[in-house]
Amino acid sequence: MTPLCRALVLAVVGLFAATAAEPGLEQRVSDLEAYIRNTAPAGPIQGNPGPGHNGWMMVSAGLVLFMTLPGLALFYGGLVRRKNVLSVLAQCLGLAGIVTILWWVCGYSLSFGKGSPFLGGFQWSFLRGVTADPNPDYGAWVSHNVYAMYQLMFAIITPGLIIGAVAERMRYQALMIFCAAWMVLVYFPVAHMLWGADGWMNGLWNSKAAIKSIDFAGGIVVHMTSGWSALILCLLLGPRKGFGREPIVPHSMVLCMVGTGMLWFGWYGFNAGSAVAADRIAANAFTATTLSAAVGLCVWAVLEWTLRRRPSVLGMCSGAVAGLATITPASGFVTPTGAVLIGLAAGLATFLACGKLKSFFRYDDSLDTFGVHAVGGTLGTLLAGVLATTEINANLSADWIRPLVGTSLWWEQVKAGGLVLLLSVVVTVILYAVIDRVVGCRVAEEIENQGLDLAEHGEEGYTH
Amino acid sequence: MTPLCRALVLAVVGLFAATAAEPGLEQRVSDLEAYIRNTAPAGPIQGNPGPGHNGWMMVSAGLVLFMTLPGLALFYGGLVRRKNVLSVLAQCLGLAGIVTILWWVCGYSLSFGKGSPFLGGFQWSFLRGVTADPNPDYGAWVSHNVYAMYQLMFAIITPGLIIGAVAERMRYQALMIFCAAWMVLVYFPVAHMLWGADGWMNGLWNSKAAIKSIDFAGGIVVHMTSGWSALILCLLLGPRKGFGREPIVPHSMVLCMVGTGMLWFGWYGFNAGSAVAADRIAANAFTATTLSAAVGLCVWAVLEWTLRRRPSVLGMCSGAVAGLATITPASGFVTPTGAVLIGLAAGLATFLACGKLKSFFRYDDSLDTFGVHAVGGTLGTLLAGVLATTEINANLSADWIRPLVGTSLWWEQVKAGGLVLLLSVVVTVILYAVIDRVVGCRVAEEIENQGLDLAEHGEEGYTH
Amino acid sequence: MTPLCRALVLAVVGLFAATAAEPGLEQRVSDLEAYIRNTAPAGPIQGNPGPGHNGWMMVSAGLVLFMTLPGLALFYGGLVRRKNVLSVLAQCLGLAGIVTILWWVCGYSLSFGKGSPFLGGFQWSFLRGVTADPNPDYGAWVSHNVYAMYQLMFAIITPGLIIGAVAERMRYQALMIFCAAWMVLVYFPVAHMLWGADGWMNGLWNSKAAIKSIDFAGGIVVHMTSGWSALILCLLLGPRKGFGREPIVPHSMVLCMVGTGMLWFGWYGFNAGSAVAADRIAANAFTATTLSAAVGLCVWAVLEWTLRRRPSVLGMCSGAVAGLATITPASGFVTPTGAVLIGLAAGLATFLACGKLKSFFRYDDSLDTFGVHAVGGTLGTLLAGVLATTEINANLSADWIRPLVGTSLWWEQVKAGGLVLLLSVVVTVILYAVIDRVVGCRVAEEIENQGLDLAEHGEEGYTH
Amino acid sequence: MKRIEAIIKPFRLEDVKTALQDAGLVGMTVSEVKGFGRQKGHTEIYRGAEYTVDFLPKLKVELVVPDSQVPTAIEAIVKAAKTGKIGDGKIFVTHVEDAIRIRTEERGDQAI
Amino acid sequence: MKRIEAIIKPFRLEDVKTALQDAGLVGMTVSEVKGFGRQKGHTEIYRGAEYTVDFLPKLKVELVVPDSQVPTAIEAIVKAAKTGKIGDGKIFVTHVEDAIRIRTEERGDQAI
Amino acid sequence: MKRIEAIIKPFRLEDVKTALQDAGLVGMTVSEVKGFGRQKGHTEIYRGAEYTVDFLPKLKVELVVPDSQVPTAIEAIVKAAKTGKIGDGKIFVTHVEDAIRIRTEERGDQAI
Ligand SMILES: Nc1ncnc2c1ncn2[C@@H]1O[C@H](COP(=O)(O)OP(=O)(O)O)[C@@H](O)[C@H]1O
Ligand SMILES: Nc1ncnc2c1ncn2[C@@H]1O[C@H](COP(=O)(O)OP(=O)(O)O)[C@@H](O)[C@H]1O
Ligand SMILES: Nc1ncnc2c1ncn2[C@@H]1O[C@H](COP(=O)(O)OP(=O)(O)O)[C@@H](O)[C@H]1O
Repeated sequence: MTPLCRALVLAVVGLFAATAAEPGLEQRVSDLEAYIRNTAPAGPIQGNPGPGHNGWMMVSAGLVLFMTLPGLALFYGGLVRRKNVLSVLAQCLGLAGIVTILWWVCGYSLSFGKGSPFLGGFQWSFLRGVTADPNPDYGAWVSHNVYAMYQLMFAIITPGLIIGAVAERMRYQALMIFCAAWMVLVYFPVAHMLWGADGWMNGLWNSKAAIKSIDFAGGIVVHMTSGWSALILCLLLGPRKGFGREPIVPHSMVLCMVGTGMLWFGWYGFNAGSAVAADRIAANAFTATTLSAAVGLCVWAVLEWTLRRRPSVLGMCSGAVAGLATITPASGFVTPTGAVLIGLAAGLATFLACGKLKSFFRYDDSLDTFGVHAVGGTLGTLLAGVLATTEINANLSADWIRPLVGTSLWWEQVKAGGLVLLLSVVVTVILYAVIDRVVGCRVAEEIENQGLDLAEHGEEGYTH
Repeated sequence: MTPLCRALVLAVVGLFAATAAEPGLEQRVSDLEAYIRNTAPAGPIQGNPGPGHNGWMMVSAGLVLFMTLPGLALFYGGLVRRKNVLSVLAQCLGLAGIVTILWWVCGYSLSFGKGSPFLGGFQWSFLRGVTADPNPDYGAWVSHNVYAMYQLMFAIITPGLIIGAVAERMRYQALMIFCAAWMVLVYFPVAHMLWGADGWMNGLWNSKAAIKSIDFAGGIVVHMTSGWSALILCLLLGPRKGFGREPIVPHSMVLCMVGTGMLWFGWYGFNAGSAVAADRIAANAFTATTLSAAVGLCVWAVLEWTLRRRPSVLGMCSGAVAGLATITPASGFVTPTGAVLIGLAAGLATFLACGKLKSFFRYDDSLDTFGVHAVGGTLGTLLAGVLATTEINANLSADWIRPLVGTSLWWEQVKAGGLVLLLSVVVTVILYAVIDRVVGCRVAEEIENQGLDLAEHGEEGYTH
Repeated sequence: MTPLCRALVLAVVGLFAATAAEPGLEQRVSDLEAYIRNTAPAGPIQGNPGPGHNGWMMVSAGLVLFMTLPGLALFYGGLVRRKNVLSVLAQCLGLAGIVTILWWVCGYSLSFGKGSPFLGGFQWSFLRGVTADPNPDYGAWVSHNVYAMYQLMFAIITPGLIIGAVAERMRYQALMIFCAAWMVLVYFPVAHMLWGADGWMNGLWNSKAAIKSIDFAGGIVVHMTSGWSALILCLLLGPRKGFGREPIVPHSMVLCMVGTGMLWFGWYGFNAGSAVAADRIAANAFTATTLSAAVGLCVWAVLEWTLRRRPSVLGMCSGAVAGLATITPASGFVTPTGAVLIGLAAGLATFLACGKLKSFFRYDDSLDTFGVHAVGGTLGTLLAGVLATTEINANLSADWIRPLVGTSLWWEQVKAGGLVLLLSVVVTVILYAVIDRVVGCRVAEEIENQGLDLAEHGEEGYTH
Repeated sequence: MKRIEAIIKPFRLEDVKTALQDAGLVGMTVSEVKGFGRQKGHTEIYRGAEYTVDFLPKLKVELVVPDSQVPTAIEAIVKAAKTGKIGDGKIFVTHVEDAIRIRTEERGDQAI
Repeated sequence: MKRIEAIIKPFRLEDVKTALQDAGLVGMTVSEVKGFGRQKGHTEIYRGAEYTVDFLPKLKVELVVPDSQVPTAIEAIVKAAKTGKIGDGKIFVTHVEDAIRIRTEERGDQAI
Repeated sequence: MKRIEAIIKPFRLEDVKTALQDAGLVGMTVSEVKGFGRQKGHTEIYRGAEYTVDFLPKLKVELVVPDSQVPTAIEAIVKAAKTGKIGDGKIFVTHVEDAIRIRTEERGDQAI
């Protein structure tokens, strides 16, 4: 070997060493691109949350909490009579407290931990092992504990929706017990089945799901469970004293409208946040959410204008919330035009449900939890099956679900929705029977006259 | 060739292959750095939104919506009499609905699509082609549909500001029709001229702009258009019954202050969000916004303290909003000290406008849309021309605008502002004439006495 | 040399050139990874804020402002009598104005600029040199001016907390002067000592700190300073007229609850934002904050239920805020289970303080600033010393503090807390004496009867 | 003419109104008042501080009727407002010297 | 002394106050009330449920005047409160036996 | 029976209530009113527009007492409500013809 050749050999060997490191660099760059693309990293960056996604999800979690406290509390609180306003606020606050503790003890684990297809296990009880590292099952770049907190906020607002149907007459204690039990018997299993990595109906992520349904942000998990349970609960509880005989009108439409604005604002965390990333899908969900809310609002306004010459604030608020609830399961799957269609359907269906259905069957769904959330959630679940497209959500291209998209996906939705509806109804009936026997579900007539605030909470909403 | 040499050759060829990939890696790293720097990528990552920027813009869009619902609704709603509070809320809600639908149909396309220098085309009607991929004309790392939604929120609040001048006496129907037509005739063209990539007055981005004006977050597009139209509209409509004779006082300063807090909070999305990235310029806009708001607040407080010994909540709220409105066009261009100066000027000018001008000319700008927004927006537009600096906003270094910075930029501002003022005034006069003839702009006297809430919306704000 | 060999040599030389660039690429990739990991970059990307972190911090800054305007304003405003509601709002607004101007003039510089261990210098007065580039002392990837604005929001809310103790009787002018002076004499030094890069008690970041205490988001800096000063101030001021003799009850529990919801929501910016990044530590703080708030809420509810059969809205709000205030100093240091323990302790201690201590000593801490914030902040400061763990916050592994973690850290906390307590008390006594002499601290009895709103601000909260 | 002033429990208003209407009496004026009497108040507790609230929400219904209708009116109110529990309220009757309908300037029994 | 109680439409208060002042009567006490009478109420619709609201907002103006000023007062009120539309309200006159000014303990006509 | 109607400053309510209770009078009905009289109102300024607010918040305390207790009641109220400053308010006494306790249908002095 000439010296030159030797030098060359050494150089090349050196270079080989360098190129040996190369794949490392390539991998590291790919992982950084994975951060942008929201795909899972494979190199040494693994285990780190990505700031853009993580920040967005913390904001989203905050927004979803804001939907309940004070959003929903005001939306509902404004609609009851002045003497019961604090009872609604107390229920929202109490749920935030109790559900959080349940979630910490076992709720998150039962909902999102691996276990059977029907319910998670106990591996994450007390949030053991739920650290700031991402869990790629749920978000490649979002801290696992942020995801757990984000999902907690959903778990808080869901039973909160039930308040609307039983307001002004249910005992505080009974409602808290009902909701705690309902979380364990309805919410945790349903959340697991639809959203758990190994869930029985999780068509989007679980290739082995028996029912391949999709639920982007909680049409089934949030709105159907709570809405149908609410209907049953208000039927069992009976109407408020004076219902249909005396005027029972909102004590503050202003509060109700403020609550609506907060709900809409927070709903971006709810829907766009359900992408568990600040990515394309989140962007699509953001867009769909906005359009459906506005169209729902307009449908109510136009119908009221046409039928009664007076578009009302409550009508527009109801329409917006209906649009939001209905787009929820579909928000990350549909085009802008799809969202407009869903908003249209949402407005029409809930207008009829609140106006005609309720007066026809004469049940007292105090603040229309059923008329808005169950009707909207059910409709949206179905329409998500019809209008979902892989162009908006590339995850629908997974080979186990792609064949269904645009064909029979709606049928999976019907199956999933139907089963969850059944479960909600049955559990509600049983829970009501037990709790009514043990502690009594309804306040005494005297208390209903006087208002729940003083009797159950020892306070008044306003003094002069 | 010796075997060694052959080996060497092969190795080197292999290495060449590797180095052939190299420029790719370099490009990919540059693109990732472009994400940090908010510059446009050129490699395969193109077409992806960047999570940090995208997340921030979704938050900003949400914040700007929050400014209207419920922010502005409360700010204005608190200032009217109790019998008209819902009419204000209904107007804010209605605009959110109608403007969204217009935006979807053609508004976004006419405002931001390419077309003539004066108005965009129809290529993006129904948001066709507005996907989750960034449009580098408007944001290198932000989903195009997120940008469209972000801009929608501006389009909603702008006509919302007009409400303040005509509150308590304009027919709901007439106002909705006026605003819808006004969006098409004033807002879409002005937004296009100032902010469209090929806009006639877009000095910042369009090298061919005839007028090289700058408007960071809407001094001209938002505050001048609405503020000057509001003045004309309230002149044409005439004063409220009893104006100047009876006390017409805010029914809830508490709501007004809550609205102010929400506006301030949301304004960070408005101003810092106008960087369309979570970058340096956003950071500068955030800082300027805070300082101007606080200084505006203090100016009102000090003036009231000096002149009347009693600094009022409404005064401080007005000062803060004045500071915010005035810094808007300048927020991404000026130093902290520039922002303090603008806050000072804003406080003084709006204090005089609301206190002296109005009582001198005796027009009934119910809630001071003109006094705060037109005056603030006009002043801020001018001051942006005077105080803008390339040190705060590097985009001002583009060769077509740099020569103007610190010299004659203010004159471009005067030209742009003047023309838009004219357009706003003329369109308002025409629209008023037509609509007043066709549907009637003012409610019947009986209804004005009784309050608009009952007559126009069939509801009451509060019951006992 | 054969032509082949020559070619080879050239190739290798070329490759060497490429590999010479290599370290550059490696550095650039490392820096991008540093963005993900929130460590300081070393290459050419230096000086750029990172979008994910920067966006999150702008949101956090907005959230902390939202805590004061309108959060705290409503939380406190709802608890006073109707005739004094505006005085509370005016105080919150006024502080936002004055503190911002102070901050701009010298506050930020004195708090966070380098100087003595006890107080910063004037290098950053008027925010000179505080640009959009990150200052690695405080956040590797966050614009320095965003950090300055974020910290401003803390500086605004801290004196705001004092309002709660002196509400309904202190002169507006006196309170504003007191707070301005208090900022200079208490807040700026304490913020510097605990959080300044060269602070005397900054155990987390300053290896030379004399007292190695930790305060994640302001147990000492925010809650102890304001809470203990508030106690002294309300003692010196004396009780409200009629205190203990007439019912002095909240005029709107609804507003109070709305404020609580806003505080909770905003507290995520306060605590998780204190990581100055959207990183693991932020995620941990987010989780701890949620758990402690919910547990605090439940503790109050259960205690009220047990002792009085009626869990109240005010009780649950107080418990939640207590949980939030107490977790504050510990939020970025403790495990979920640690947070639950802190929530428990917070609920118990503040329940006793508000219920027993106050009635025993008969001081009139109008809205329980001491009972909630001083007690919570002090307790949390101590518990942070006991429960902090390196597993949650890797920064505790720095060699100067690691030996203390889990051993004697609590003693550092006691020392720091004790000294700050002393400083707060002494300064408050002196300031009160001076201001009372010069302008008078307490409103005339006639004004206290009539309400502060009319006399001091010339407005009424609500009209009919 | 007599002025009948009835202090009643708020949730009885609808019934009282209907009863009066059924008795042919259509005019009345209602205001929100706070009553203090034998009926025990309630306690409200705010962060451990207990307050006894003696003043309870009541409604005051006033109607002016021709002398002849006083018994009818009283009877109607009593029947509709009575729950039998303490705090049901009172009815006071006073003499009215004149009544004027503003719109028409009619006077006396015509006016009511 | 007589007590004059006028139920008027809320937006007429300013005019009534001015008219009374012009007539030299400066004392009065006003309260918010809900009136029920011949004037038709309105309907409110909340999500399809229609409610007829019979009780309309009115203001009650009370003033005690020396016997001699009763006609002046009534005239002033009628003139200022009349819109000619149904629901303008009523004026009731009752006899007052005594009046005391708390501040001075003056009695009778002096006190008002 | 007499009806005693006292217009007082709002912050004196507790004292008046206690004074009446001490005098053995437990029944009363209170309402919020706005008073207009010799006491000067205040000005409110909203963005430079000044409004003189003549109507000041007052409370109206009504109680019906047996004739014999009228002086006691008046004395108690005057003592408790007097601050000596203008605007302390008035007391008006009118005759009540009948009183009925709704719960028991008792009549006259028994009923109050
Ligand atoms: N002497 C009185 N004068 C005026 N109002 C009275 C008087 N006594 C009672 N009231 C009113 O009647 C209401 C009911 O009276 P209360 O003594 O509580 O029960 P009851 O009517 O069953 O005896 C009180 O709340 C008060 O408003
Ligand atoms: N008999 C009555 N007693 C007391 N108040 C009455 C009576 N009749 C009417 N009013 C009051 O007067 C108001 C106006 O009466 P209404 O019959 O509607 O019109 P008008 O005064 O034009 O006849 C009612 O709303 C009610 O407050
Ligand atoms: N003639 C009157 N009729 C009815 N109420 C009156 C009359 N004069 C005064 N008042 C009431 O008494 C209150 C106090 O009266 P004012 O003249 O201000 O002071 P003072 O009682 O010290 O003379 C007024 O606000 C009003 O509510």
